[in-house]
Amino acid sequence: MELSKEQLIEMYKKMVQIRKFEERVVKLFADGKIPGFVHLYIGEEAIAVGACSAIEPKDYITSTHRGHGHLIAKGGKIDLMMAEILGKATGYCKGKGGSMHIADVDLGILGANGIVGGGFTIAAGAGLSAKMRGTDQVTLCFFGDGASNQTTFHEGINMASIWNLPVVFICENNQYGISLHQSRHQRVADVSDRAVAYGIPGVTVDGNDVVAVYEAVNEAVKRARNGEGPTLIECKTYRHRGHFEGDPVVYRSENEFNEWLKKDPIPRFEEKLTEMGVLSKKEVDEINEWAVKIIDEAVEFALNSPEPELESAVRDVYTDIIEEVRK
Amino acid sequence: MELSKEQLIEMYKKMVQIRKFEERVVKLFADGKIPGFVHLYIGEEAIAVGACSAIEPKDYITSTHRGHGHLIAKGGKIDLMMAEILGKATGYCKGKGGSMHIADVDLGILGANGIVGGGFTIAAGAGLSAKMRGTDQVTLCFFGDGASNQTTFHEGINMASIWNLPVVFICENNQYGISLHQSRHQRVADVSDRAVAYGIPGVTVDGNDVVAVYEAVNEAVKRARNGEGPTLIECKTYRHRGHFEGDPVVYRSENEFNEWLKKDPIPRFEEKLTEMGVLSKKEVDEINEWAVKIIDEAVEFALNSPEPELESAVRDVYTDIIEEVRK
Amino acid sequence: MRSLTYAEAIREALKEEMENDNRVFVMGEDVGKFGGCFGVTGNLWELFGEERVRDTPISETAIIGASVGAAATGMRPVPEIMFADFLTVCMDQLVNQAAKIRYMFGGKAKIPMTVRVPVGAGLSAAAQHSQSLEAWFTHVPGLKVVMPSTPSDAKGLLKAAIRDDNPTMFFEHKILYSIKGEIPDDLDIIPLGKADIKREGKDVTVVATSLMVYKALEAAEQLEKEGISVEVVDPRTLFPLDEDTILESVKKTHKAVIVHEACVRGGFGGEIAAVITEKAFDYLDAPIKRVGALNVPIPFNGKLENYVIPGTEDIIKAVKAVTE
Amino acid sequence: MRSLTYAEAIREALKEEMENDNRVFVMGEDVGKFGGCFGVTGNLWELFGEERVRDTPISETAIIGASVGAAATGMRPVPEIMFADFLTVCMDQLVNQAAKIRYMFGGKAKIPMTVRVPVGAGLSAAAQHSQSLEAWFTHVPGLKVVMPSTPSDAKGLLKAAIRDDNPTMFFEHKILYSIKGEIPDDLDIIPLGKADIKREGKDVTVVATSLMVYKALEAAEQLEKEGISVEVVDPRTLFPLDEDTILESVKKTHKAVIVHEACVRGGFGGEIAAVITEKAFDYLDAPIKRVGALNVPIPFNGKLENYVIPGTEDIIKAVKAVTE
Ligand SMILES: Cc1ncc(C[n+]2csc(CCOP(=O)(O)OP(=O)(O)O)c2C)c(N)n1
Ligand SMILES: Cc1ncc(C[n+]2csc(CCOP(=O)(O)OP(=O)(O)O)c2C)c(N)n1
Ligand SMILES: [Mg+2]
Ligand SMILES: [Mg+2]
Repeated sequence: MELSKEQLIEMYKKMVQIRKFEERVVKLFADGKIPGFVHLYIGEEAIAVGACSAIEPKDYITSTHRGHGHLIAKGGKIDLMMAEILGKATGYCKGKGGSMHIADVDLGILGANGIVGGGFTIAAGAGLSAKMRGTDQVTLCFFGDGASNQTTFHEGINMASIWNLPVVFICENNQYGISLHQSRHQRVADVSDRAVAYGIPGVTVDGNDVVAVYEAVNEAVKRARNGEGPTLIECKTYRHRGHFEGDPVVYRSENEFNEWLKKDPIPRFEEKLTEMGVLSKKEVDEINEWAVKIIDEAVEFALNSPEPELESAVRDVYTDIIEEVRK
Repeated sequence: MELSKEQLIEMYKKMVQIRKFEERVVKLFADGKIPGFVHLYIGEEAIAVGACSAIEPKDYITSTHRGHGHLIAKGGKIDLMMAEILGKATGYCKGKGGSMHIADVDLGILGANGIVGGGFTIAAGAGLSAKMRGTDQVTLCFFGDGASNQTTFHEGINMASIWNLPVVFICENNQYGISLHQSRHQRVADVSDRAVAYGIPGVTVDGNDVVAVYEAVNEAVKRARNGEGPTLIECKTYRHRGHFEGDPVVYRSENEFNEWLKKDPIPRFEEKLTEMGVLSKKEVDEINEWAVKIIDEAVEFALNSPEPELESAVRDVYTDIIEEVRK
Repeated sequence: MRSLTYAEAIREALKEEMENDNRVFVMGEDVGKFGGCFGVTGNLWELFGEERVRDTPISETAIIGASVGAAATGMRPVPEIMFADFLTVCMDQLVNQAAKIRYMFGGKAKIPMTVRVPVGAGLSAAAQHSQSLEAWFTHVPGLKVVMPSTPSDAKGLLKAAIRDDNPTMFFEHKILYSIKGEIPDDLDIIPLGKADIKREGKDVTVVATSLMVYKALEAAEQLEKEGISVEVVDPRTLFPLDEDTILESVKKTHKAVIVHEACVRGGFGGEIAAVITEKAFDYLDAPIKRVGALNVPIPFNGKLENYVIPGTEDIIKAVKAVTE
Repeated sequence: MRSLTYAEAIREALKEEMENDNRVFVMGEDVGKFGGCFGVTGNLWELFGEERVRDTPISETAIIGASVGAAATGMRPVPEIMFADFLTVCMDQLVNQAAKIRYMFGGKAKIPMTVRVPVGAGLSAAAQHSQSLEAWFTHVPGLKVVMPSTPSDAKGLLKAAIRDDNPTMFFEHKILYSIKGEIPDDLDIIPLGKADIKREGKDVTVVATSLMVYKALEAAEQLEKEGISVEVVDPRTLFPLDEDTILESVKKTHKAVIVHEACVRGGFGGEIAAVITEKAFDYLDAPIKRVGALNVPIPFNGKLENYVIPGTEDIIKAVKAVTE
């Protein structure tokens, strides 16, 4: 394993940060503080963190409706995210995007996306752009098992494959597309089997093992930077929450849920790191406290932030035109 | 081989019929008699004929922009087709559809289609319908190599696979999507490799060997009727003409063309049948003459047919509304 | 008379049509045991089983494309697209296949299918989950377009759409799902192409669709107090459009305001305004005003969203502008 | 002054912009060695190589989606969709991604891309290869919509669109590709949002787009002989729409006819009619007439096709109806 101690700790911190973030969102949502739909990443943290640990700040990611984890893993700012989720003027999108549309193009975060599968072709385009501009930037494209049945999966990966674009397609197979189990939405057991259709490597890894994810993505990123084209990586995982907050989750069994809880990526990684002597129990606690503190600050920032001015609603449609205001 | 002598002769006749039909279309187009775009099937006859010989009149097909061969193979009426291609009131679509939209739903021909990949999901729907109505009807879905990169390929085949629908997807891999060689539009050498992505059987056959096509499709049709779901069959072939009539064909070599001419499915089958003693040279000639005669009659029918009345243009939009006429 | 929510009325229509005709079936994402993203299909899965209340992959292209194939071969599918915004993914199947097959085939096929689609803003669901895209479909010959505002209209029109032999877009407003309304005991089908005058008045005609009917009625009530008598006409179906009822009303009031939630530019309001201007010009005493969303994507923040979509105040202002 | 065909003028604009700015590139089906289905990209592939004149698979979703991704990360793609009819396949990438990303991201991205699309009937190409779908895109805030009628407009507007930082739909009429026109020596860019008066007149304003500009000019010539003076206004861009020029003209002539090739119902003519009715009502002396295709899919047979799409005679009739 090539990961340094510092890197491992950094990864653990990110995972905890995501978990704490999401746990706070659960609470804020329950308290009626968050409008709209929120889709939480709890249980899947190892994927975003493992994957983003294998790339550099200059690289790109495309995210999904379940995007908080990806954004944090890629370096997105917690306070601006929280403010956006609460719809505030100080948020990443000035309150116009919300949870499903957070982006930070300067950090290479090409946006969460409310359209399932929206990222595939955008990622191919970012890859094409990097290639044409002669940089060695790589794009990671996150998507769900359900998204692998969308039009864009097929066309986006095909395009990336024929042009050898530097894109890594990362499937977060959490077994369900909303209520539909994978076995009912596709006949393959492994989404990675679909790589064959594009003549690219496909691998399946334990998505609850952050190091396994890192290693697979790291390998794929190397290939991509070398001009060897895209890779399809499937990470098996499970979401702990409902599809969105408020989902009564009638479609899966208690038993299945409990089995997966045992594989929770955070305690697993924690155990590994303490066993390896990378972190002490005390350091673990400190990290957890630190993470909560950052969230506390972010929430405070968000709650104290102003609502956007009404007239901001008509700005940012075009770069050069403001059409009208409500009279 | 389970094919009877009668069946073999029938297949040969159909192939000749298609060839003569298309050759006449070449001429009519050159003479300025045919408006719009026409895409010819010369060189690919073995596929439509081999495939349609494996199904029954009650079964369905979906066709493509290059549809004349499929329609004839499925029993479409030559005179009504010719009249349609010439835009006459007596044509299959009353002159409203033309070459790209000929259909005969009563014969199970669910239409040519001007949208590349338009057939995949329609075929899945016909399969679903057969299943829900409790019939054992099978649907054959013809499509090109280029179409295998369309959105609909992915979603249509996936849906058919998860629901075990009685559909056979038949790729006519003629190496090109207009000017783009297969090697430049996808990384797989065999389109049938993509079957893996849907957990269904995929096979590649010599598309210029009518018996090979028949056998593969026959097998797939049996599976489909048995409720075992779809199959993807790729038939390697080549179109002799340009993409459409008028195409200067700058994108392929003389040499490649000549190599494929040697594999022309009709002389090959002819040779086989005469060798087998199924047909004598004389019978072959008679069949060719018969085919030309039918075309002659069809052309005469078409040329002598009236143009549609102008006001027919506003009919057939809805089953129950005629909105307006030009005043 | 019974009272049902808009969602219940739709479910009841589906249930009755499925009972009456075993060619009718429902398919879409999470319409089965989950009961639909907005709960509309509810218990239909229990009543009719998973064959006739079909959960699909997240494949709008296949949902609509397969509906076309099934409809062409004897079934009567009622697919659901979870949000109108996702119609962008299956436009080809709707526009180039469903709408045109009959015509292209010279009248020798029919495509009896009804596409149910939730539209509209109001849930802070932001730009990709809040659109009202009905205008596009009115520009596609071959499709019918229905947009009911009340539970009983929704029920009666949905039954008519399902029995109709043509492909029909059926737009339901998310905010209306929980609204209650009376269902007449003798309600069966409501024919497509008949507008309904939701309120009679004599000074100005307000043509409003879907959720905007309620806002128009609210505006009418307030305006009444100021001595302005507003007639509220709900076209209910955008195609066929009951031009007669709209024109009659305008000929009586001599003034028109058109309200829809979709953004104004390129919206169906332009069509209605053009029809009135062409066919009742001599009766018009004032400019026609259109009220709709500002021409921007729908923002996430609820206050911004409210600012962008048209409200009762905007209707009142427009009415005053044409009556003063 | 040089004379170029519409197709040559477009190619020249592409060439100049690709020379000026190496972020500009072309991609689409058969745009390379084949030179484009209508020959528009021609020899660009020889001039710029296959990296910058990219042949794509038959994957409209990927063509537009990848353009969005490339545009968001510093390139300026000019994708081609072979026929407007195939826009149905990539609506999501246009409507939910290209058009909305900037807004959804709070202004922190820009998507400078220009989608070139042939529209229109006249080739007996039937219902799936003949549509004019521009109206849909005017209903999508975030997109600009350009529809030039002459070679010099095409050249100047395409250059402007490519330099514009917003996603722009650029609709070219197939029948116009071979039409010749003069290119002013000093032509550089023509700003988006400026209508052009193609002919001055005083009795009636005809607002016409694309190919219909020529038919309107023909009609004007014939009507001149009958003593009716027609002003032909070509908006050139549908959004931004130069309302001022249209309204000025109507204020002068007091009558308006609107002509487009797309079918009338739900077409952009409704928008223009509504704008005039709202903003120049007091100047209007007659109903506004819209002239467009009949509300049917485009039929294959050339005579039927001609019957369905609007012709000079139809414009003359409409003008007479409003001037008599
Ligand atoms: C095109 C489209 N169809 C449907 C939806 C509604 N939707 C949102 S998330 C979701 C499930 C996605 O499943 P998956 O890709 O497995 O991701 P997960 O939610 O499991 O992370 C669906 C159907 C959508 N947003 N976009
Ligand atoms: C969605 C769509 N995109 C593009 C086209 C234009 N077009 C018509 S046929 C064709 C090539 C199809 O190639 P393939 O599927 O291999 O079939 P072939 O023509 O070789 O039989 C193309 C690009 C179309 N009709 N529809
Ligand atoms: Mg999932
Ligand atoms: Mg091909």
